[in-house]
Amino acid sequence: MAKILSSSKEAVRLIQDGMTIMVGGFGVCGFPENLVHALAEQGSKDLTLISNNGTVDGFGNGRLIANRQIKKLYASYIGENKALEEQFIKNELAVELVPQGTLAERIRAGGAGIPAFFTPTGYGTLVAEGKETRIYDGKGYVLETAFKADVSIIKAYKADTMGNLVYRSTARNFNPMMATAGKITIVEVEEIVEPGQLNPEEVVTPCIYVNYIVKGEHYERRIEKRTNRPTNR
Amino acid sequence: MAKILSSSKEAVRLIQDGMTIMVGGFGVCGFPENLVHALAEQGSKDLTLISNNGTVDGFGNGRLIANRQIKKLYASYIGENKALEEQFIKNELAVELVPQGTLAERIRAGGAGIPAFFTPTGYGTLVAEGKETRIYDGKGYVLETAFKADVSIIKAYKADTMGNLVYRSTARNFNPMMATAGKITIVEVEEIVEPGQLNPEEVVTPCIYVNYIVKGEHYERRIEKRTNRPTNR
Amino acid sequence: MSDALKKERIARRIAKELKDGYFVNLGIGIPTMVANYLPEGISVILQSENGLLGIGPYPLPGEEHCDLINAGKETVTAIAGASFFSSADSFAMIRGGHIDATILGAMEVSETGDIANYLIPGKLVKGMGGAMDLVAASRNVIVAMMHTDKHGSSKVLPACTLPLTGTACVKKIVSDIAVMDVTSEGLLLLETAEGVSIDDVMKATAAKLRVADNCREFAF
Amino acid sequence: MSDALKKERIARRIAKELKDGYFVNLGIGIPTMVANYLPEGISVILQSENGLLGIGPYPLPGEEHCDLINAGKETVTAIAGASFFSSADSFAMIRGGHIDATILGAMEVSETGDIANYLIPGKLVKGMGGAMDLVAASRNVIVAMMHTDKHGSSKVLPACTLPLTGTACVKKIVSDIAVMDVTSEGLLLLETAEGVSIDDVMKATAAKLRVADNCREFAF
Repeated sequence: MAKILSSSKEAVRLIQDGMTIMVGGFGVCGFPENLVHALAEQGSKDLTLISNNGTVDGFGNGRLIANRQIKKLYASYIGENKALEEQFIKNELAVELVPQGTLAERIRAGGAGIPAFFTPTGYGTLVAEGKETRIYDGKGYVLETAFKADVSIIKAYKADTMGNLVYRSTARNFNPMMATAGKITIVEVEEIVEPGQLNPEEVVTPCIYVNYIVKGEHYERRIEKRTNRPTNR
Repeated sequence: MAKILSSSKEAVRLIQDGMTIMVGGFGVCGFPENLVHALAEQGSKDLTLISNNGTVDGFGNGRLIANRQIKKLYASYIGENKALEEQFIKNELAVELVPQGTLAERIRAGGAGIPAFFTPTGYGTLVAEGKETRIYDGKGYVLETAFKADVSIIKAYKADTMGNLVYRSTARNFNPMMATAGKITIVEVEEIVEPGQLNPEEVVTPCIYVNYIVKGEHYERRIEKRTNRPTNR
Repeated sequence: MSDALKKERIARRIAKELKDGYFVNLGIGIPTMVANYLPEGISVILQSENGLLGIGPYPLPGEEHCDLINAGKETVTAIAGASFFSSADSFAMIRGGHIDATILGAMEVSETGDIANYLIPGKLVKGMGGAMDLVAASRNVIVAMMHTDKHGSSKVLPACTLPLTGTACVKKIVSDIAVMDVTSEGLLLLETAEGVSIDDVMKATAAKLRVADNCREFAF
Repeated sequence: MSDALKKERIARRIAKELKDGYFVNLGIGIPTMVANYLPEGISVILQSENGLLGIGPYPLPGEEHCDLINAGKETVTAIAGASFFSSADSFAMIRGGHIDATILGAMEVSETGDIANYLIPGKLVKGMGGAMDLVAASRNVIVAMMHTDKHGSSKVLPACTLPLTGTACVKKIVSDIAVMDVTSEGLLLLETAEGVSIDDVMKATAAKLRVADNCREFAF
C-alpha cells in the first residue's frame, strides 16, 4: 500500500548518492518536475539516470545535468539541451543512446521479470555492437537486457490513496513502465482521491507498483513547442 | 480501419482449414462464443488453436474439440473438459501445455515484434525441455518464442465503429494481446458505438489491431462456478 | 478430526503469515480459505491472475456477473481501489516479483523446495494454469496441503516423483500437522499441530527434517 | 525554387503514396507536412510514438494543453476515435509491424536501403529517438529529403558514411528532384521533378541508379 508523503523534498530523501534512478516523461511532458527539482536541490551525486530525454536547459533532467549530479545517462534523445550535448561530446558525461522503443521495452522487461529479449531495432547499427544477435525467419534481431532502478520517479495525473494511478493524454509515456521497474516507486500527482473514485477499468498503474505519493507543489505546465492552427480555418 | 460484418457466420468465413487461430477468454469468461460457435457450425478442419483453456464440454472450444476440428492445442489449463482430457491422454489430439503467464507473454511478443524472450517460468520443468536456457544473476531462465495467428477471434464489451475496444472486468484476460497477434483480428462485442463515445484514456485495444467487428447475436452469460456469500452477513 | 477441519486449520495458520498491506495471490482450495482467517487489523490485497487486483467477497445472490470471476472461475466482487488488467499485465506483475506472498496447494514438495502440483502422467491432466509463473517469481511461496495423501504416504519428499511445477521455490510448508521452512540446509520443522508430537511429524515425513531449537506446538 | 517550396513539393508527392485508412507515422519536418496534402477522399490515421493514435489538427490558440503533444513535442489535438497509451504499448505497435507507412527524413540513404539520420560523430548528437524502431519494423519506410546537402553533395549514396539508423529498410525515397524505389537490384528511378531531366538526377546522385522503363516527369 502506498504512503502519502507531505512534500517532494521529503520524498527525494529516499534517493542516495550512487543510485540508479528512472525519471518519467517525454521531454517536459508528463515529467515529474517537483520531485526532480527537489532532487536537484538535494544535490545527490553519482546518479545513473534512465530517462527518455535530457530535457531542456534549466528544467527537469537539465538541472541534474547542469549540477553534474549524473555520472551516466541512458536516453533516446538528448537534443534541446546544449549543456548535455557538450558534456557528452567532451566525454565528461557517459551517455548511452538507447532507441526509444528499446528503452521502453527494457524498462517494461525490468518490471515484468523478463531479463532479456530479442528486438529488430538497431540490428546492423552501433546499438548492436557488442551484443548478441540472432536471425529469426531471415531477419536480424539484437538481444537486449532489462533495466531496473533503485528508485523510479514518475508523474501521474491522479492517484487514489492506495496508489492506483491514471494519466492524462500523452503525459502517460514512460511513466507506467517505470512504475513497475523501480525497487521503490515515487509518484507525483496533481490530485489525490479516495479508493473507488478511479474507475477500475481505467486504472493504468495498479497500486501494487506505487510506494510513495506526493501531491506536486507547483506545475509550470511548460510547453516546448506551442503550435496552433490559424483561427479562421 | 475496421469493417463491421453482419453476422458471426459471415465473419468466420475468413477462417480456412489448416489455419492457426487464437481464441480469447479465460474459461467461458470473456469468450467469443458467437464466433466460435459459428466456427463449430462451419466445420473448418485441421486448425491449430491457441487459447488459455479447453473450456467446457458442449460450449466454446469444447465444441471445436468434440467436432475434432482441432489438430493441435496450446493451452495452460484443460480441466473441465472430459473429451479433451481423454483425447489428450489417448494421443488423439496434440496438446502443448503452456504456463499461463508464458502463454500471455508469447502472444504479446507476437504482436509486439519480439521474436523471443527469457522467462523464469518453467525453468527446471518439462516446459523447458528442448529449449535454450540461461542463467542471469544466478537464476535460471527459459527462452520462449512468440506466438502469432492467421486469425484471432476475441470478445470485447464495446467497440466503436473504427475498431477501438473496451472490455469489462475480468473478461479482458487474453483478448487484448490476441488482438495484436493475429494477421486478421475479428472481435465480437455486445455494443457498437460511434467514434468519440469511448474515452481515449480508457481504450484498451486501439483500432489499429482490429480488422472486423461483429455484434454478437446471443450471449448466454454462462457462469462456471456461481459462488455467493450468505445474505445475512 | 475431519479433513474439512484440518484444512480450515491450515488456512488459519497460514493467515498468520500475512502482514498488513501485503499483496497476495491465493490458489484454489485451501489457499482461497486463507482470506477468511486474517487476524484482526491485518488487511491484504488479493490478486487474481486472470486480471484483478483487489478481490472482494463473494457476491450476494443475484449480484454475480459472468464477467467478474477469480482464477478459480468463481464469481467474486472487486473492492474499492481495485483494478482490472489483461493476462499479460497480470503475469508481468507476478513474474516481476511484485506479489508479496503466493499460497498454493501441492501434490508433492521436496526438501529443496521443488513443487509438483499439475500433472500425474497418464492419469490427471489439467495443466499448470498460472502456477508455474507464480512459483517461479514470487519471493514468498507458501504451500498449503495435507501432510500425507489419501493412502497415508508423505507428500513431503526427498525429491518429487511427479513432473515439477517449479524448482527450489517453496519457502514454507504448512500442513495439517506441521509448519516447515525450506532453508539452504533443507527442511526445518518449526511447529507441530496441537496434540501432534515431533516424532509423529518425523514418521509422517519422507524428507529429511531438522527440528528447530525452539520448535513448539501450536493451535492451527 | 525556394527550399520551402521544394519541401512542400516533397510532402505533396509523398501524400499520394498513402491509401485510405492507412495508419501512418510521420517524422519531424517535411514528413509532418504530408498530412496537409492528402488527396481528396483519402483519410489516414496518424500515430505518434509518444503514445497517441489519431492525431488531430494543431489546436486553436488557447486550446493547447501541455499534456497533449506529438513526437516532435508540438501541441496537437486528438480526433474522435483516438486512443492514448504508454511508450511500451506504442512501440509494441510499431515494432509489431502494425503501421502501414512510416515517413521520415534522412541525412543519407544507401542504394541498399540503409538509412542514417541520427548522429554525426563529434558534431551532432541528438539521439535516434524512435527512428530506429520505426525503420526496423515498418513494412513501408518512405524517406522524405532534399536530394543533396547544403554543399550540393548527394545524400543518396552507394553506402552510408554516417552511423546507421537501420539497414536495408527504406522502400522509397522522395526527394525534391526524384522518386526512387529501393529494389533488390538497387535503386530504381521512377519519376523526376518537373523541369528536371533524368540526366540531372543522375548527376546529383552518387549511388548507382537504374531508370525505370516508364520513368516519367511529374509535378510534386
